[in-house]
Amino acid sequence: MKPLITFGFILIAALFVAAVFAPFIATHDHTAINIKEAYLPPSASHIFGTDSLGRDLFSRMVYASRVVLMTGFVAVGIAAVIGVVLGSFSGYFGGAIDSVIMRFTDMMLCFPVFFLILSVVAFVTPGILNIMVIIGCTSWMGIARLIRAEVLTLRTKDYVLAAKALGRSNVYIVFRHIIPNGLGPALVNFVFGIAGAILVESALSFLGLGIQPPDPSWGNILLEGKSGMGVAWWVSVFPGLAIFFTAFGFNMLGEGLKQFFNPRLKR
Amino acid sequence: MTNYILRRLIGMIPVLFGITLISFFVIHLAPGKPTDVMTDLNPKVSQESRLKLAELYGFDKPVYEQYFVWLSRIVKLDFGASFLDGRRVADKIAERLPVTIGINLLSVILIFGAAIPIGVKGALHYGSIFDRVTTSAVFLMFSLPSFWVGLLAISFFGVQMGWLPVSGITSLDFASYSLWGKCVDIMRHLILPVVVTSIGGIAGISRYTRDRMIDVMNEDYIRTAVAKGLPKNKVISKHAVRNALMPVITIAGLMIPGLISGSVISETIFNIPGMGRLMVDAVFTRDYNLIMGELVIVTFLTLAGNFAADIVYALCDPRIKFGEKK
Amino acid sequence: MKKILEVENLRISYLNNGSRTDAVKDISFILNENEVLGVVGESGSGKTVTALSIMRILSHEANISSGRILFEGKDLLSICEKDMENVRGRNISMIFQEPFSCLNPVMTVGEQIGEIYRFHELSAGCEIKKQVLQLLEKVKFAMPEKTYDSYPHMLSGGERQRVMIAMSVALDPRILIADEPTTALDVTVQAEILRILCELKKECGLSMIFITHDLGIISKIADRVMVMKDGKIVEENTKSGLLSKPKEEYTKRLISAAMHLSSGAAETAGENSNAVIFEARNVTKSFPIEKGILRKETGRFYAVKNVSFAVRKGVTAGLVGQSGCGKSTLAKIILGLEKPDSGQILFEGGDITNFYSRRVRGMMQIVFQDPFNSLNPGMRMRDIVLEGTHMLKLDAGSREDILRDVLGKVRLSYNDRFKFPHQFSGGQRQRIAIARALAVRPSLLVLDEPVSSLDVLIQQDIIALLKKLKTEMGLTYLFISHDLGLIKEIADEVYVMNEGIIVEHGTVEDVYYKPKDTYTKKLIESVPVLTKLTGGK
Amino acid sequence: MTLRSISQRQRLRTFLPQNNLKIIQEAIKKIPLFLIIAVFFLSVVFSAAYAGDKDNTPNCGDAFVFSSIGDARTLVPILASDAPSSEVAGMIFNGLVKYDEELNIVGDLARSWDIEDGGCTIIFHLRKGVKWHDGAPFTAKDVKFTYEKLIDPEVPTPYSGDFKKVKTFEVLDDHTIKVAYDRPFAPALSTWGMPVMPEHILKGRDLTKTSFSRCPIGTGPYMFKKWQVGSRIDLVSNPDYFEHEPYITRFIYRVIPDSDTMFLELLTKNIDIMAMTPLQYSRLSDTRQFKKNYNKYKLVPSSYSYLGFNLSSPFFSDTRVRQAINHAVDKKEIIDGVLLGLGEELTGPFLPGSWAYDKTVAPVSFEPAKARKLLAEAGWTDKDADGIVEKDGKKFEFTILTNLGNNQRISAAQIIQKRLMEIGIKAHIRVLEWTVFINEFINKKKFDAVLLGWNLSRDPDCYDIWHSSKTGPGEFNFLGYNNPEVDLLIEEGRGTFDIEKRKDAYHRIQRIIYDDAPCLFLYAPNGLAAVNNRFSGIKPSIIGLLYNFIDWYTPKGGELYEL
Repeated sequence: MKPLITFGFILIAALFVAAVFAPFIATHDHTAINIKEAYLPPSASHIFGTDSLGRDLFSRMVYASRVVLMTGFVAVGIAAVIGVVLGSFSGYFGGAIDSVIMRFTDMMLCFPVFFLILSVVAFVTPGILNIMVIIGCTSWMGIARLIRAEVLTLRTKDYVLAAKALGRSNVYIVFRHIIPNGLGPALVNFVFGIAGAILVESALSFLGLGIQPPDPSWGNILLEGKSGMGVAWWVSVFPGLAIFFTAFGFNMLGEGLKQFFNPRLKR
Repeated sequence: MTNYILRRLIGMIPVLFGITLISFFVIHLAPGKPTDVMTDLNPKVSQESRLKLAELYGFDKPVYEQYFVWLSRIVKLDFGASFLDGRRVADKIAERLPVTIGINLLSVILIFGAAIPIGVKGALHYGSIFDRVTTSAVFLMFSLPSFWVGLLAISFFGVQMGWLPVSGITSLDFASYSLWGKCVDIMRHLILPVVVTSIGGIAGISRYTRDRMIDVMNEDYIRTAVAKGLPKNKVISKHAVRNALMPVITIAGLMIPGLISGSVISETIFNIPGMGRLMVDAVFTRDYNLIMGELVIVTFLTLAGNFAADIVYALCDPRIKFGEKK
Repeated sequence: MKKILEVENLRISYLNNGSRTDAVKDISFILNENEVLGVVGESGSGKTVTALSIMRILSHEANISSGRILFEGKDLLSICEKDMENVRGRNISMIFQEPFSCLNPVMTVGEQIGEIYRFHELSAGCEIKKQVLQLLEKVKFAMPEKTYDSYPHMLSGGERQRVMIAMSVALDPRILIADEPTTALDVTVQAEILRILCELKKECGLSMIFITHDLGIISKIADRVMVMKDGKIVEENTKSGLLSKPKEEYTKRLISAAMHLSSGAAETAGENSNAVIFEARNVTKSFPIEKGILRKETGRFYAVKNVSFAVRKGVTAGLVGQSGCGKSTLAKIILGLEKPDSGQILFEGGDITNFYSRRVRGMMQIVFQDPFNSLNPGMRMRDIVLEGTHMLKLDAGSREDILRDVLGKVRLSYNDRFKFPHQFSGGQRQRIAIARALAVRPSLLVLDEPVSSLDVLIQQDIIALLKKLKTEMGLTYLFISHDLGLIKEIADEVYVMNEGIIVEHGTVEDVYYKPKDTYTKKLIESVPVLTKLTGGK
Repeated sequence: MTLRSISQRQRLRTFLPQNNLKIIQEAIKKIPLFLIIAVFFLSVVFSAAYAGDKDNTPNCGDAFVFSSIGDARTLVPILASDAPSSEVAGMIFNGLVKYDEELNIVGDLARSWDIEDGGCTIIFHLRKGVKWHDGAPFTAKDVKFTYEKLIDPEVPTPYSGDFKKVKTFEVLDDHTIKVAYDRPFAPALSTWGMPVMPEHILKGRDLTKTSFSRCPIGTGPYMFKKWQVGSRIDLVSNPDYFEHEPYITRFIYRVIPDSDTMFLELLTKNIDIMAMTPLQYSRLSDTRQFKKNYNKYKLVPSSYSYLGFNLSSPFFSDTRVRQAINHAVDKKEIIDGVLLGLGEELTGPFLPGSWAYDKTVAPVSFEPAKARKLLAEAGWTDKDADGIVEKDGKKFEFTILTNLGNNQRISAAQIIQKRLMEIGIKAHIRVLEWTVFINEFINKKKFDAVLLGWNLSRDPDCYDIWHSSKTGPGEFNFLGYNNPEVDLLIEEGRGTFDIEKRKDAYHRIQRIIYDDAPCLFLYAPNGLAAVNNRFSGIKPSIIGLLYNFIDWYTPKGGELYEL
């Protein structure tokens, strides 16, 4: 599986480069509207062609990569933080705390999350930040359960008992022993989560609730290209491929990390 | 066994109650009420008649009071009427639920039917070309935005090739078909939506199965089985697969919320009158009764699904005693 | 004696992440009919790999570079998989070490055994059940009917090993390979299993390859012995020949270590009446058993019942008992990691049952059994050892001194301090755990089975180290183990524990030679003591 | 008229461009939607006049598959405030009067009418021998019942406003009705296009809960057959319809939520008619296969989009600033960019092509230089040369609000944003979900500028949008336009039946409003439709396509669906 993972890694690196150096990579000003150049096919001057308002698609895609990365990392970051904290505490302390947190997690798992996103996004102005927060707050349950399972096994490990015998406080133990060793699987879930968040954003954009123009995001560019598929295939093909390669890259990265943390898989 | 079931059922009630509480308040956060939507900026309807309408539907009362009114009705299984067209919420959902559940059941069958063999074979031939190809193919399917795939599929199969109908679940003269004709017609209509909805799910399940399989193959009892002289395929089918697939059942339980809420996108693209579409319209028109009705039903079915998954898991794994702490 | 199996210049190597290591370096040996070949060696000596290669069930990283295994004229390494399947179970069968994970958890015992008959198409449906029940009786199951329908997790370790044995002799194989079948079991259960194996050998005319690291067992049941080290055969001879006149140096050291452990020269410091440093008075600890809808308590499982004992300064107290007798729970209660239901705990006279002050906590430390679990894999050695020193409010300089001093005591090199646990061997890790305990200058050190998962020779080093430390730092030990020989060697007085109760207490002499309690008697008899054979004391 | 306009879901544009199948909530003024619909559906002006001309007698048969984005909510005509409900109800019911092809009001259920004492009373003479679909005779009692329901406060109908102006409503005999108003009310006649409901069925029943809404009984050319909620409604022709039996036997109303899927259904001939987007009309459908099966129609605009300024906001209270912005935005560019040229420029609040529109009002020229000069005059100069003009310390930076789901308006806003930047005005764009937009911003006047649109009905009376009395919360003059002269002209225009006087008043209104520029009139999109070419008898007119639907027929052998 080695080549696939390195391929995934390269994709992610490329995405980061594009996001960070967007102003240098973009060939045109991504906001410049020029009706005469609407729906130009990919050519030397416009690598990915132009969209319905004559804006250079390649530059918009490059700027959009910033939005996409932010959506992914912030959203899943929030989910990871909530998940790790709730998971560790419910796993470590057990008893009442554990059952309360777990009941709440089950409840959130049964919750038709897409509707929550839909309702909240529909009512709150659909800006980038709102979407990230909402996606984040509704996808932490997986990580919480994973961490709780990890912590339950870690809690019985001898080095935790030894630390207690050495008189170290519970908080020290959680942050020094439990969380560092529990982070491995959380990191794997984090990476898969990013791929998921990117797809959720593109789905929301389809319903018009994603990131709103004029801010570019692969989701809303793809949506714009959807109706012009017959005429301008490139407006929908390139963002679709971009979403695909990014999600694919993150999945491969996740697979690689998983093998790193669970050597038996590598066998 | 029975007291385990009882305990789980008792456990479900607070969860159901909790979800309805959260969603009721989340929805009421939003500005605008259904009456506004109906009489929106219509000069004919003066301001005071709009307020009267609000009273008629009880929107002027504080939110928690409305919640108790709603709760008292729900307990009597009366979901109330939709504000849009006055029809009973229960009827509206009853029309749409079978369609969504039907499609989602088919896609679950397709997902498990495709993902499990891929996962098992991938684990057995770990690192082989088959494993690499299927892993990347499966991730490819996971990463494709579904509405993009949907439209491409329709325009290719529906329009260029003309093999499959473009959208909807029945063709125009459906009524005049024979029973067999009707089944074939519905099947032809469902092929594309089911495939598109299940494409995303295959990746998750196959990866999960593959990891479980690899873990199980390293277990000692597999080595014992081989040492007993059992042929390789018997060892795999009787011992390995059975142990590896049990956790996959719980995954099926967790997929239900996504499925039942219906893939809004494929319902829009394939023009299928399903639960997802119903919810989207309800949210846009602030149809509180419909939103809450649908939430309660979706949550209930999800809880039932998880519960069933747990029961099946417990039946398969003798180590789990119902309720007793081992 | 007719030769039944012959192994010629077998060479096996393992390939993991690029590097190739030779597990077995060109070994050749033969197994005669109706003979028990004992294979002795430490972990990593290649004994298990050899056994697996005979059955050809090596994992696919291993590759057999050369050699032949001849059985009934066929080379087992070259015949096709189909034929090998017929050999396995029917001609050669094998039992393994870990009884807990060797049976498929989701299939009944009857099904797992019956499966053998079905696949070798030997008999029809109802016939199979009868045969399985017969087999279960053969391996001494009191109620075969009940065992037939029960699942593996319902059986004890010993019972599961007997099921394994039943499976292996189901088709009357000619050779049985046993890979440390009793190592994970308690002493009393161990004796029973060995008795069953001997009966089966006589009854079915089995020839056996018995792999173990315990020379005691070898002396009991083996006919010929083969000593292996680092993939080579060091020495091979008849049992009596090898044990009485070992030629190789390594064999001599193995024998002396085993003799030493089992007989144990009792250089106890004799009865002395130093002050009592730690005392427990009728301590009881129980765990709830929950059943029913709301998980209400339906009963309580008493791990420790009304235990009282005292530890005197400078005197090593030994606590002996089989697994599940509550000795680990007691250890945790002593260190305040578990709250007792009732009873008092006194330390240097003060009652600390409910409150362990920092000072008290610093005075008592613990060392655990499993070297892999007792160190945090993510921390460097230096931080692990100094983890306890936060209480002493020291500046950096004096912390380094403590580190240097303690590492010196446990003979670990100072410049390894930035390494991670996975870069150390099992023995070194246990030394790190000891260093961690010593860093806070404890007066009482509780050792919960500190060496039982280490090889014999390394056990020897650690025990010697502990003795030296005791005299040097005036430490008091509470040594907990299931190995009677070990306790005899290191402990001054002995407490014997069974199902939560201390059944006997006294000096090493009284308990070993004049045991009063019946349980202690049975315990001492079942230890395969090497002395009997070599005509020692 | 409601503001919903081409909003809510992408394009709520009715497939019948022009004023044909007008969306109910888009009906601008007094004229109830049904009058408009009735006119376009049922007027048989041509066939009646040339009764004799029966050369190729059209034969009955075939089915017509209609496509719409949304499903109907209720088929009780006076409750139907959404487009789909009114489209279907329009096929099942008749009003007293309707519009003919040249926009004249002609009789429907009413054979004729007399206007007396200066336009204050109208006497309708009802057609005899008309039967409801269940066979019961149609009488004046039904009209009285419908009128009473319309003004009944319990019934949440959006159309009660016009009927509240009626002073007295008398039934003289089974076939004559006398309606009296206290003042002459020009649009009054057109309000009686409201469909009449059967009194013998609905007497004493609660209209919001009655099952009638799911299976209506009307007098119209088509009878209700079946309704599969969310997917289709089946109607079948009414054999004894008082004009003549419609030639197309089955009318199927199909619901397809996504416009791209709808276009694919069109390509595979599963639907017979579709309202197309400019892209579909101009680019996607110029394939040989499409032309083989479909004819395309480009029709007169029925709505317009505008950039409205909050006249009480500090930025836009000065007329010169608004005129400067008018010069700075190139309307041609927006029409080409957003509508691919399929729309018309307009210089006033009336539909180009209607009699109330004054073509002589020339559009303002696109001159950024003049715009900057006007801004400077109004005190907005760029002192700190940061590219944005400011006045006494305050930067000219404002937000354009538009509603979710309307891509055309969002693109237009982005073009305007670019053009305004060139003259030093920084415009932000914010897109809001419809209900939030109306309640939190429009009603509470918390906005600088909005990009919205009006769907206008045939009668040009613009009292509700431009009259200064209509600036209360929830009313349409939310821009806060107040021009006494315009107020007078509006009252004059609606107070007389004489077309010439009304035309003169509206032309003067148009000139004044265009100069005041309370909003930028951006574009009036053309109606774009494609109809399967197997149907004959289609005559596109200013009023739309389906007004003579009952005369459409499929020549023998050309049917696509048997019965």
